[in-house]
Formats: sequence, C-alpha cells, structure tokens
Amino acid sequence: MTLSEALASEFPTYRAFFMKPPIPLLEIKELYVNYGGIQALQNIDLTVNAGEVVTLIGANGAGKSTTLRAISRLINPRSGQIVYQGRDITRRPAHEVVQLGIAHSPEGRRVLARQTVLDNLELGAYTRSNLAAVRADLDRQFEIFPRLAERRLQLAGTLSGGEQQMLAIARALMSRPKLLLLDEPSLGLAPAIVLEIFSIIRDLRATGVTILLVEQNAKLALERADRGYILEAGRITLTGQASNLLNDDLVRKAYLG
Amino acid sequence: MAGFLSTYGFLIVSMVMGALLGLSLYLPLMTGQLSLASPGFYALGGYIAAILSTQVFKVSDGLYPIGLVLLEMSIAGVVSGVLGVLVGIPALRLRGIYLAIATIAFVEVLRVLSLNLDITGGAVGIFGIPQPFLTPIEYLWIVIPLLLMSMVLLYRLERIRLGRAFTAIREDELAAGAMGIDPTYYKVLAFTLGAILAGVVGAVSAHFLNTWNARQGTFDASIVYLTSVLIGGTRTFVGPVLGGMVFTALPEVLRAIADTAGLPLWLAQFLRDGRLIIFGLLIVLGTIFFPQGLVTPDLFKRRKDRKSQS
Amino acid sequence: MDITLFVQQFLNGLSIGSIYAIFALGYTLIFSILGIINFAHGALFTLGAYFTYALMGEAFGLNGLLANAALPVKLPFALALILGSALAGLVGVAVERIAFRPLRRKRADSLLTVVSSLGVALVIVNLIQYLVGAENYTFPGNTYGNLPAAINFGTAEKPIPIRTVQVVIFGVSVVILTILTYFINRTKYGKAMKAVAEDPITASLLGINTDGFIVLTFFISSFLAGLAGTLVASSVSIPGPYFGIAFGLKGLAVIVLGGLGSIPGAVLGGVVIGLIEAFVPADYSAYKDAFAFGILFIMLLVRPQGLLGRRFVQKV
Amino acid sequence: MIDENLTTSNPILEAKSLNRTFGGLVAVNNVSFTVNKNEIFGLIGPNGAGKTTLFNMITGLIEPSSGQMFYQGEEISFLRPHLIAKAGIARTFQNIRLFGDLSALENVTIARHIHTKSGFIRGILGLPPAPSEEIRNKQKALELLDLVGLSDRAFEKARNFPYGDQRRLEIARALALEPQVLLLDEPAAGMNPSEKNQLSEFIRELRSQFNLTVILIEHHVPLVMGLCDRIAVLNFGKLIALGDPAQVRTNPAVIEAYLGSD
Amino acid sequence: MKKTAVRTSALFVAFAFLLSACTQTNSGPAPTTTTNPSPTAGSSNAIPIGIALALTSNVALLGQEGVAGAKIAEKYFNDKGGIDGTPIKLVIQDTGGEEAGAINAFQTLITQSQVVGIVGPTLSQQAFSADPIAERAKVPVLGASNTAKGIPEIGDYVARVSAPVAIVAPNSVKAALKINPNIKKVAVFYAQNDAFSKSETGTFQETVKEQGLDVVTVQKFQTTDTDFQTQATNAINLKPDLIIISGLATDGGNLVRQLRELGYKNIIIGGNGFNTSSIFTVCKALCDGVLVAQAYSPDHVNEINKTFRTTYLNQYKKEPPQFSAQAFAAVQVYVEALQALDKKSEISKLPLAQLRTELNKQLLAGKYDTPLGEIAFTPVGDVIQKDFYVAQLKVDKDGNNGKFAFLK
Repeated sequence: MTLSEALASEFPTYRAFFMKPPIPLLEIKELYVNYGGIQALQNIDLTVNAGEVVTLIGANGAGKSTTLRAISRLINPRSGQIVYQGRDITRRPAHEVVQLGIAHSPEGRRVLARQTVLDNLELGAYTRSNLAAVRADLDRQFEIFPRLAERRLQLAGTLSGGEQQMLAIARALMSRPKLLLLDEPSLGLAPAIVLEIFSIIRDLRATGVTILLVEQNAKLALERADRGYILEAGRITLTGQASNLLNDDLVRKAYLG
Repeated sequence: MAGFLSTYGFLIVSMVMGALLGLSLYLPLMTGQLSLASPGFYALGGYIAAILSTQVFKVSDGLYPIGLVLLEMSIAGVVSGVLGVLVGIPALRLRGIYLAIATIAFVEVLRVLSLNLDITGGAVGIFGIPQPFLTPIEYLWIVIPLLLMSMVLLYRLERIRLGRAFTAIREDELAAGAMGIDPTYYKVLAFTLGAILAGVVGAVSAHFLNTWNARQGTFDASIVYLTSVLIGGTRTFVGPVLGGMVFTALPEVLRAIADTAGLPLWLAQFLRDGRLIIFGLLIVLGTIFFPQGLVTPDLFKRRKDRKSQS
Repeated sequence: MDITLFVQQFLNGLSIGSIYAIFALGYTLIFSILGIINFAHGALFTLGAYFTYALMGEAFGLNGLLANAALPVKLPFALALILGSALAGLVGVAVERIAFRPLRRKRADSLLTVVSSLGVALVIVNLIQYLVGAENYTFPGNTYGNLPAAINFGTAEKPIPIRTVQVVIFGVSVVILTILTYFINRTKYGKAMKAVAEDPITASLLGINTDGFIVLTFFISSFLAGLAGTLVASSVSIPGPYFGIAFGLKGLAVIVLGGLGSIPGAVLGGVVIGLIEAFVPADYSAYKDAFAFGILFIMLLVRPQGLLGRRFVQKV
Repeated sequence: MIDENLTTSNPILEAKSLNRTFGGLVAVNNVSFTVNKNEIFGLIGPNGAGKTTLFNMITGLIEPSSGQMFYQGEEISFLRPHLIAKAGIARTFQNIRLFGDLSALENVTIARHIHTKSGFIRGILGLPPAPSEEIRNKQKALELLDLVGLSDRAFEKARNFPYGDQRRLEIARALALEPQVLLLDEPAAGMNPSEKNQLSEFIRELRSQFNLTVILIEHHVPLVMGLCDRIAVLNFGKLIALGDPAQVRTNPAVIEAYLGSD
Repeated sequence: MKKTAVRTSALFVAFAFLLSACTQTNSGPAPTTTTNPSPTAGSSNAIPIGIALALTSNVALLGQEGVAGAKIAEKYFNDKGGIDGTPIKLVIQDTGGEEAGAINAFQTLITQSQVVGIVGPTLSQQAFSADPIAERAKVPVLGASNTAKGIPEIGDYVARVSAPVAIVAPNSVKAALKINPNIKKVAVFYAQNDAFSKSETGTFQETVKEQGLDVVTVQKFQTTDTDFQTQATNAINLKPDLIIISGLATDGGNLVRQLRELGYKNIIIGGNGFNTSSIFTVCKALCDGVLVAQAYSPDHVNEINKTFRTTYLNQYKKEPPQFSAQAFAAVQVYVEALQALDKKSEISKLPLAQLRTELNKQLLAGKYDTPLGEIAFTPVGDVIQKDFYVAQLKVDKDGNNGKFAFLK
C-alpha cells in the first residue's frame, strides 16, 4: 500500500481533495460465481467509490445477495477479481475482510438468536481492540437505535423483525466499517420501520460510510442511492445514476410496478 | 483349488455374510436413516438358531438337517421383523445422529440382556451348535442363494414405486410427504427389512461359528459394517455388497500380504500387528475422498442413459 | 433404606458420575460447536493418560515397539498432567486437520464425519497398542502425595468412605465446569465461540476466524479429554489401549441425557447416570449398563434434546 | 374482519380462523378465507407476513395452533402431509425442494406414487399390474416434462438445472399428483420479465387443461394483479384485504403495508 | 442393459476372490515364519506347530504372554536337538479377540501352514468356535488358556493343558482358612461378561458352602468396568472376613485396589485371572497379601521350570506368568509326543493326516514333566495336573517389585 493510498483510506478528506480521480473503494472485475451446477453470477463488473451509496436491484435469485456474499468472502468466485482499497481480496478469508473494514449485514438479518442484544453488538466489534472506543460506539448505537437500548439484555431471538434488522445494522456498524454491505434491510418490515431504517441509512452516509445496498423495494432504494445496478439472472443489464434509473421505462416496468 | 477353498472357505462365506450384513444396514439407509441396529438383530437371530438347534430340535447324530436351518432362519426373520416394527415405529421419528445413538442404545440393551439371561447361556454363550455341513465352504449353499435373492430383490426394489418412495424420503423427507408418500410407513418398512435380513444372517452365522455369545453383534460390529457400507457406496446396493466383502476380507488379506516372502521384517510386522491401524486409516481416507462410497449409481447410469436415449 | 447406606450410595453415585461428567465435558463441547459426535474423544482420553504416564518417566512394557522405553525425565504428577493433556490437545488439533476439516470444507454429511472420527479412534487405539502393547499401566503410588486413600464422610462406627481420588475428580469436574461456563458466557472469545456454534457464517461476517475457533475448540476438548483420562487413570489405572472406548459409549448416554451440546448438561447427565448406577440394587447390578442405555433410548424418544438441551426446529 | 360477500356457492378450500404461533411469535393470526373451485387465488404480503406458514398449514407440514381447514367440505386441519397430497392438494416450495440427486424424470415419476397401487410383492416380482403401471407412469411423467418444456433434459440431475427450470420441474412434479388444488410458492422468483409473462400464460393454461384451482404466493405485483381472480393480502400474520385485483390495489391498508404510498 | 449392475457386481465378487487367491500364491509354499526365528527355523523340513493366540484386540495381553512362553519352548527344544534332529517351527497366527478371527487363524494353520497341531486359542469362547474346525479336520488342538467347562468335550482332537477352574479354585479357600480359621462371612465378586470368571465363581461359591462358610453377597461386574466403588462399599458394609474375586487381572486388580483404599482389611482371594505379573502393575502395593490359586508357580522345583524361569527372567526381566508357562507346556507336550511317536515310526515318512491322528493319540497317552509340574490327560483330553499352588502376592512398599510367594 502506498502512502497516498494509506492516507486516502484513513482520511476521506485527503482523498476528496488531493487525489483525482478518486480510486474506487471497491472494484469488482469480471466476476463469475457458480452455485452447485448453476451460474449464479456472470461477468459482473461493479465499482463503489468512497462515500457513495450504490444499490443493486433485481428479482429474487438474480444474484444480488450472491454479489454481496462474494465480496464478504462467504462464497468463492469461480473467476474474476474483487479489489478493495487497491488490494486484491478475492481469496482472503471472510474474517480478514472484516478487519479490512468491510461489514456485511446479511440477508435474513442472522442475528445470534441465543445471545443478548448487548453480546451481539459487542461481537460486532470483535475485530477491534480499543475498548474505550468500542464502548463509545456502543453508546452511539443505542442512541441511533433507542429500541435496542431498551432491550440490551434480551436474547436477540426474542426481538421483533424490525428490531432484529436494527440490531443487524447496528452490529455491522460496531466494526466501524469503511464499506457497509446491506442486504434487504427492509425485508418483511412494516413501512413505518422501513422509512426509519432508510433515514438511518441516509444518516450513515453523512458520516462517511460507503454503502452497497441490496433492496427489494427498488423505488425506495433508488431514491436514496447515488448509483444503481440492475441485475437479471446473474448479469448486470443496466447501470447508471440512481435518478436516471428511476426514470427509465424498462426499470419502471420491471421493478417499480 | 481344493486347498485354497479349505483355507479360505471360511473367509469366503464370511465375506458373503459381510455383504448381507452390509445390505441390512443399507436398507434403512435407502430412506436416509442411519441405523446401527443391524448387529442387534443379527445377535438375536443367532440366539434363536442356537437355542432352537441345541435345545428344541436336538438332532442327535450326523449332520444337522438343512431344512431345520432354513426353518430357524425363517423364525429368526419373523421375530426380527416383529421386533423391528416395534422398535422402528418409535425410533424412526428420530433423525441423523439421534437415530444412530438410539439404535446403539438398543444394541447395547440387547447385549446386556443376552449376557445375563439363562437361556442365552450368559457370558459363555451357547456352544456345540450342530453342523449342517462338513466344511465351512459348503455354507455357500445357503448364503449365496440368500445373497443373490437379496440382490435381486434390491435390484428390483430400486426400480419400482417402493424404491422410489425410499429414495424420495432419503433425498427430502418433507418433499416426499408433499408428494403423497407416507415417510413413517416406508422408513419403518426399510428398517424392518434390514432387521429381517440381519436376523436371518445371524441364524446362519450361529451354525457357521459353532458357538454364539454376547460378543456377537456388538457396537464394534456396527462400526465395521457401517464402514463397509459407507465406503462401498450408499447409493446402490452394489456398494454395500462390495464393501461388506472387501472389509470382511481385508484383515485376512493384510495377514496374507504380511506372509509374503521378501517383505522387510518391519513391514510384515506392521501388516500383521498394525492391521487395525491400516483399517482405521482406510476409513478416514475413504470418507474424505469417496464420500458417496466407491460404487455410485453414476458408474452404471452413464452407460444406461445413453442407451435408453438412443 | 438405611440412611448411612443411602448417603454412601449417593456419594458413590456422585463419584461415578463425576468421572462420566469429566469425560463428557470435552465430548459435548465439540458437539456444541460443530454439531458432530467426535468418536475419537475416547481415544484422546486414553492417549492423555499414556502421555502423562510417559512424562512421569515410567517405563513401558515389553510387547510394543517401544518395549521398555522410558523418557529420561521424571516430571512430578501435576506438571506431567498438564503437559500430557496439552499433548493430547495437540493430537486433537491434528485430528481436526486430518479427519474433520477436509469433510467440513466439502460440506459433507455430518454422519460421514462421525465415521471418520471412528476411523481416527481405531488408528489411535491400535497405534498405542502397536507402540506400547496391551498391558495395563498404573501411576506411581505417590501420585497424590501423602493424601489418605479414602476420606470418611461418615462416623467411625458407620463409615462412609469415598476414595480421595474420586473427591479430587469431582472437584476438578466442578472447577472445569465453572471455568468453561465462565469462559463461554463471560469472555469475548467465549462469546465468539458461541457465535461460531450458532452460526459460523454470521460469525465470520463479524471478523471471527471460525476455523481458528474450531481448532481452539478441538484443543480445549482434547485437552480436557487428556486431563480426564489421566485423572481417571490415576483412579483406576490404565487398563489398556481400549480404556477410553468403553467410556465413549457411556459418555454418549451421558451427553444425550444431559442434552447434546449442553455443557452443564454433560455434568448433570453424568451425575444422573452415576446415581442411577449406584442405586441399581446389587442383585441387578449386572443390568447396570442396560439401565443407562435403556434410559438413553427412552430419553431420545421422549425428549431428544435431553434434560438441558435446546430443541432444534427444522425450517421449512 | 373482512366482509365475505364474495363467497360463491362453489368453495373448494376453506380456512376458518387459523392461528399459528412459534414460541410466542404469532405467524398467522386469525385468518379466514375461502377459495373457490377453478379460481386463481393470490396471496401477497411482505416477507414474514405468514404466507408460507399458511401454505405449510394447508399442506399439513405444520399444524394450526387453532382454527380449522376444510377441503371439499372435509376437515383437513390435522391430516399428515401425505394424506393431504393424496386428497388432491399439491404444492411447490419457495426454496425449491427437488430431489436434487435424481433425474428430472425420476423426480416426476416419484410423484406418481399415489396413482400407483402395486405394493411390495407385486412390485418386486414384477407381477401384473405392476409392469404396465410402471410403463404408464413413465409415459405420464414424460408427458408432464414435455408440458413444462423439459423433456429433452429428462435424464439430467435436477440439481444441475438452472433456477427457472427447477421451478418448472417442481410444477411438473406437483402436477404428477393430478391435484385438484395446486399451491405455488413464489413460482416467478428468479425469472426475468418475459419469462414471468410466459409463466402467467402457462398457469392459466394449466387451470383450463387440468381443471385446477391455483393458489399462489408471489411478490411480483404486476404478475399477481394480471393473473389472479382474487387476492388475499397478509401483513404480520393478519389478513388485511381480500378481493379482486382492483379492490386490493386501491385498498389503503394494502398500499400502506405493501405497495408503498407514492 | 439391466444386466450391467449384476455383471459388475459379479465382477467385483470375482475380484475379491482373486485378491485372496493372489495373496495366497504370493506367499508361496514357504509357510509363515515366526517373528523371532530360531536358528534352525529356516530349514524346510522343520515340523510346524501352530500357535493361534490373540496378538491384537483387548485380550492381546493374554495372547502375548502365551506367545512369549511358546517361543521360549521353541528355542529350548530346538537347542536340545528337536525331534531326533529335526527342529520344530512355530507358526504364529493372530486370532484377535473375535470368534471369526480364531476360525480364520485355525483354517490358515491347518490347510496353508500344514501344522501337525495347534496351541490355542486364547479365549474359551473362541475355542468353542474354532476347535470344532480342527476337530473336523482331525488336527490336534491343545488349549493353553481355555478353562471353561466343556472344552475337551468338543471332540477327540481337543485337549488342554490349562487346568479347569473347578480343580484349582478350592485350594486357595483352604489356604485362606489356614491363615485365619475364624472366617465366617464371605463376599464374592465376579466378572459376569467373562465366561471363565463366571464358571470359576460357581466353583468358589460351592467350595465356600462346602467349608461351611456363609456367602453374604455376590457382586457382579464387567471386565470392562473400572470403577467398583458401589460394589465395593456394598460388600464392605456387610463386614466380610474374606472376599473372593473372579475376574481378569486389570479389573480384578483394580477391584482389589479400591477395596483396600475403601478400608477393607481382611483376606482377599483372587481367581485364576490374577495369575499374571501384570496384576502388580494395577494394584501395586495394595495387592500385597492377595491369595491366588495357581496352576503354575515360578517356584516349582524341577529342571525344566528352572530353565524356563531363568530364560524368561533374562528376556523379560520379570517372573514368568502362568499363561506363558502353560503355552510352554503345550509346546512341550507336542514336542515330547512327537519324539515318542518318532521312536515308534519315523514321523518324516508319515503322511500329514496320519501324523496328526497318531500325534493326537500319542499326546493323550503320555506323561509330561513340564514347568507346571507333572501333567497327563484324561481320555477326553482334560489335563491331569499333579501340583497346584497357592501363592500370596508379595509387593514391596513402593509397589514396584512384586512376586508370587509360594504357600505350602
């Protein structure tokens, strides 16, 4: 890692002012993933720049979650490259990727149902050793998600769906990620809570966290994102500024009902 | 050839019986149920034959009539079958490792009972079991037809409605239920067929071994047959047959290899005394490199499909 | 029942149970993390006892490859115990590498892993026999220094003797239970371990090195196996390479009764089976094992998750 | 409560105050509805609303905590899955539960189980009518594969099929039961828009060809609106709307919970 | 197309057969060599004697002791010129602990190694299984450690040098009464999964009753048990004056140790299973004083025992156990019977079948002065042993050196 890269990764301002063009935070090149006998992803090229919110739109089974799972290294690509902050992480083990600053709030929330809310959050900061900073972040999460504060000693499995989703996001934030992968944060949630969660996403963006968002609710996602990619049957069929996609006829027809 | 047969006659018959016991474990496995109960039914069948032939039928001199052996086999089969249903109905609600443990417990309970009851001769067991044949190799007259029958039965089974129901349950019990297949019924059926087969083989085995005691059909035996099935192959009956034979013969083969002239002394020594180490290594390597066993249906299928398509 | 006799049998039950418990602790730990029964646990238990024996500088017998061999060192029991258990732990780690990890990588059926672990058990047991023969070995008489052979929990007229070593084992099981419970429920690494147990995928998303924790689990489990093996051997000698195998089967009953994967369950299950065995009337003592396995069988049918286990719900 | 004035005289499936809880969590909360014969009935709602739980209750995979279910006038609330299948209710699964190691043909042939009568002895010995039954089954299975357009891949392992083909194969398998009622759990998931259109067409064809009643769970709103005769909307386990597409589309509760307000 | 599977499996069967056939041809005519060949063993005309004992499994210890004794005998008699100049040669086959293993070993010895007779197998249960094989093949078998009832009765070709329990056991009870005439209450322990222990305890209990003593409790255990706290305290509570244990060395030794640790102070009698020096490694100093009736004593005074004992001591650095002595005696019976036979008609000229039959007749007829003392056989083949011994275990304080001290 060069000095400028290091500076860029540590100080977003440095990157913003001194480095042009901005190096992408995450770059996926010609990614292919096979699931069993099926080609789940084919020739995916995708870029996420620092500070952006990028969303992936597509039908069930189109490969959105698979893309996130490939980035957080839960699955092995057949070929292609995943480059994060200029380094190739295509073959790194999942837990090292977390240390590099990528957090993944997975599909279906996957909170640790048998542990308390507090334990879940503390495990979110597993990779960090500065206990004081972790404590401060913990308080911050409870500020953002006051419902979690109320239930801090409750087992995560007993939370409602919306609360679990909040816990999943808060837990991901506990690792102080540079890149947050959010998989269907609105899944199964009441509209009011969905809006709440999306306002949190907006707040997060303001703090400089880069977000790659997978969302079923295409409209909401595109409204909140800078850019978007449309996935169909494992391929990227369309990409562009979110506002342009929102107004695209084909997209409207297929995903915005 | 005569020399070969009299040296290895016992082993050859043992191999066939190993194949049969492999099949008895394979039957429940066809529905995806790992049952280690076969040795229990094997032991039960053996006791039935031992008690009948030494205390009930009591043929004084000369060779024991084969007809009576067949009768014992039938009785052993019926009793094992009934017990199989009785144990199977409650036990088969369990899955995976829980079923395996439950059947281990069943075998252990049977073992302790046979060790303590008077009728089973306690620890000494029952000895002086009469012989229907002069030499061990002649037992092939019983076990080969039994094996062929079982193989034909399984060959047919794998191709009809019943076998398809078994396979469906193995692949996905829940989906099978949604297809109108009663999983409980077929699981118990497969378990019971395995029990009957094990019981019948036990009955032959009691005569074959001359004696019967609580050391027959224990947990250790379960492991050997389980290994032979898993490594032989769990997807077609050919696997357990092959596996049962090879794993029964393996200790003796290693023993014979150890006797080969010209081997370094340490190697011969290792082959002789370290047989079980080799056996264990084979188990580990087999499960890692041949998780579906050595014989898979694909071996046969590829050709078959091509033919039926053309 | 006469009260003295009752107390005697109760304490006997606890002491037998503590042996089962100490065996079962490591056994159940693996299940709680990986969801598999490690049949090699009994073999590692045996191995630990042999390691400690060797580290104490005692000589081996004549029937193995290492006939009459003895290490040049003579460690005191406590030190040999720790080192011997640690060696067993390392063997456990090797076992994980060789026999478990490849199967996990292939996402193989957990039953295959069970079979593989049986293969490992067979190898270890027979390797021991090949190397040091089938003889029994006993630790030197002064293993526990000058402690009396038995402690009387009754009066002089109505003695209720319990062997000191049993009391030690009981104490050690309680200490291990406490430490394990504290480690798992109170420390960061324990919680991470629980996370690996509950959902390895989520755990790796939190930056937890799941493979590392699995190795750690195997080390702890095998360390405990070795420790338990040595302690039990100090009570009853090492009767031969098959020593731990009998415990393996009984241990299965113990952990299923307590609840597969439940650590307090292992101790509870051990104590319950110990007590049941102690209270089997003398005339029926021959059926002792049948009781244990009969209870196991019934338990599985009635409450497969065991006394303290959690029920698994299959997702449709 | 929903006004049930649309009930016609021809109900085939009837749910009466169905409830199901999972350890304190109410998955299905007092749901009642009636499905008419030959109807295409849609079930929509956010994830976790209880749609699949409802399917599982209809097909006997889980028992209702309370309430009743009637099929052709007979109670089926506590029947085991295979008996419900036998009675004429077939389904597909959200997460596709094919017999992955078996060929497409075998998958469909297995589902002919209830239409084959020869038992153990006849089957093994190949006595009549077993052989002719076997041949008939195979023909029937091939016909069904042809119907879903998979006959050229009949001998391939199901797990090697692409996603969309697996969904089609699951439908063929369910049809092999010759059901009266077909339950489809997200049949269009993973299909592209043109495939989705084809699927709509196909489901309509099926209905007329086999005289079926179809109940389907689907997220893709245009498909549901275009295909279904009536639609039930679930949210947090409760039935919040029931009616024809036009009624549902304009129902404010539905817009708030599911369709989203603009 | 349907035939494919059948054909393939047939092929596999054939392959499996072939495999065993090949290995047989590989081994060729040269029969199995012992693991410790004696100087003359290489010569082709050596007379093969089969040793079928357990070298593996959980009874390996007993088998290994037997093999040690037999090997000493092989060397001893070959050094003395064998059978009129022709050496004997042991062919050792592992029986494992299973019945099938014993049968396989017997088969191999009989047909492949062409032995004149067999010593073995280790366990009585194995004998019930394997001896009929030898009987049918008309090959003499000498049991060296089979003590259960009914072994010689298996057939004409089956005999044993191991005295059955009924004869040995009572001696130790008498010895105990000699030490303490006030014995009244007796507690009996036995390993219920061991055929031998089970029949031995019967004899013990009869003897106790004959002596007018009172059996206050019978406690059962298993040879695989390790913890005897419950049984031990059960018995100690009844305050017995004598405890009689029938078990094998490891479990029996453990039981002794736990009885002592729990405070039992009176006399303990151990059964025949205690007849091995490995008992000392189990209970160490706590074994001290245990009485054991023996079919063999290292202290027995005769020439052959002196040589045997010295050789064993030199080689293994401990006193020879009973099973070694019995295996030695079994080999000796074969050697001396062969010698006697050779004097009548030259054995090298006899066809093997006839040699085996003649040898069987001859060995039953003879008298032998063995390390066990003088032995002969009943017509059915049971051993008639002149001397029995009662030994008391003597162990020094630190438990490292133990020996069987002779009582007379």
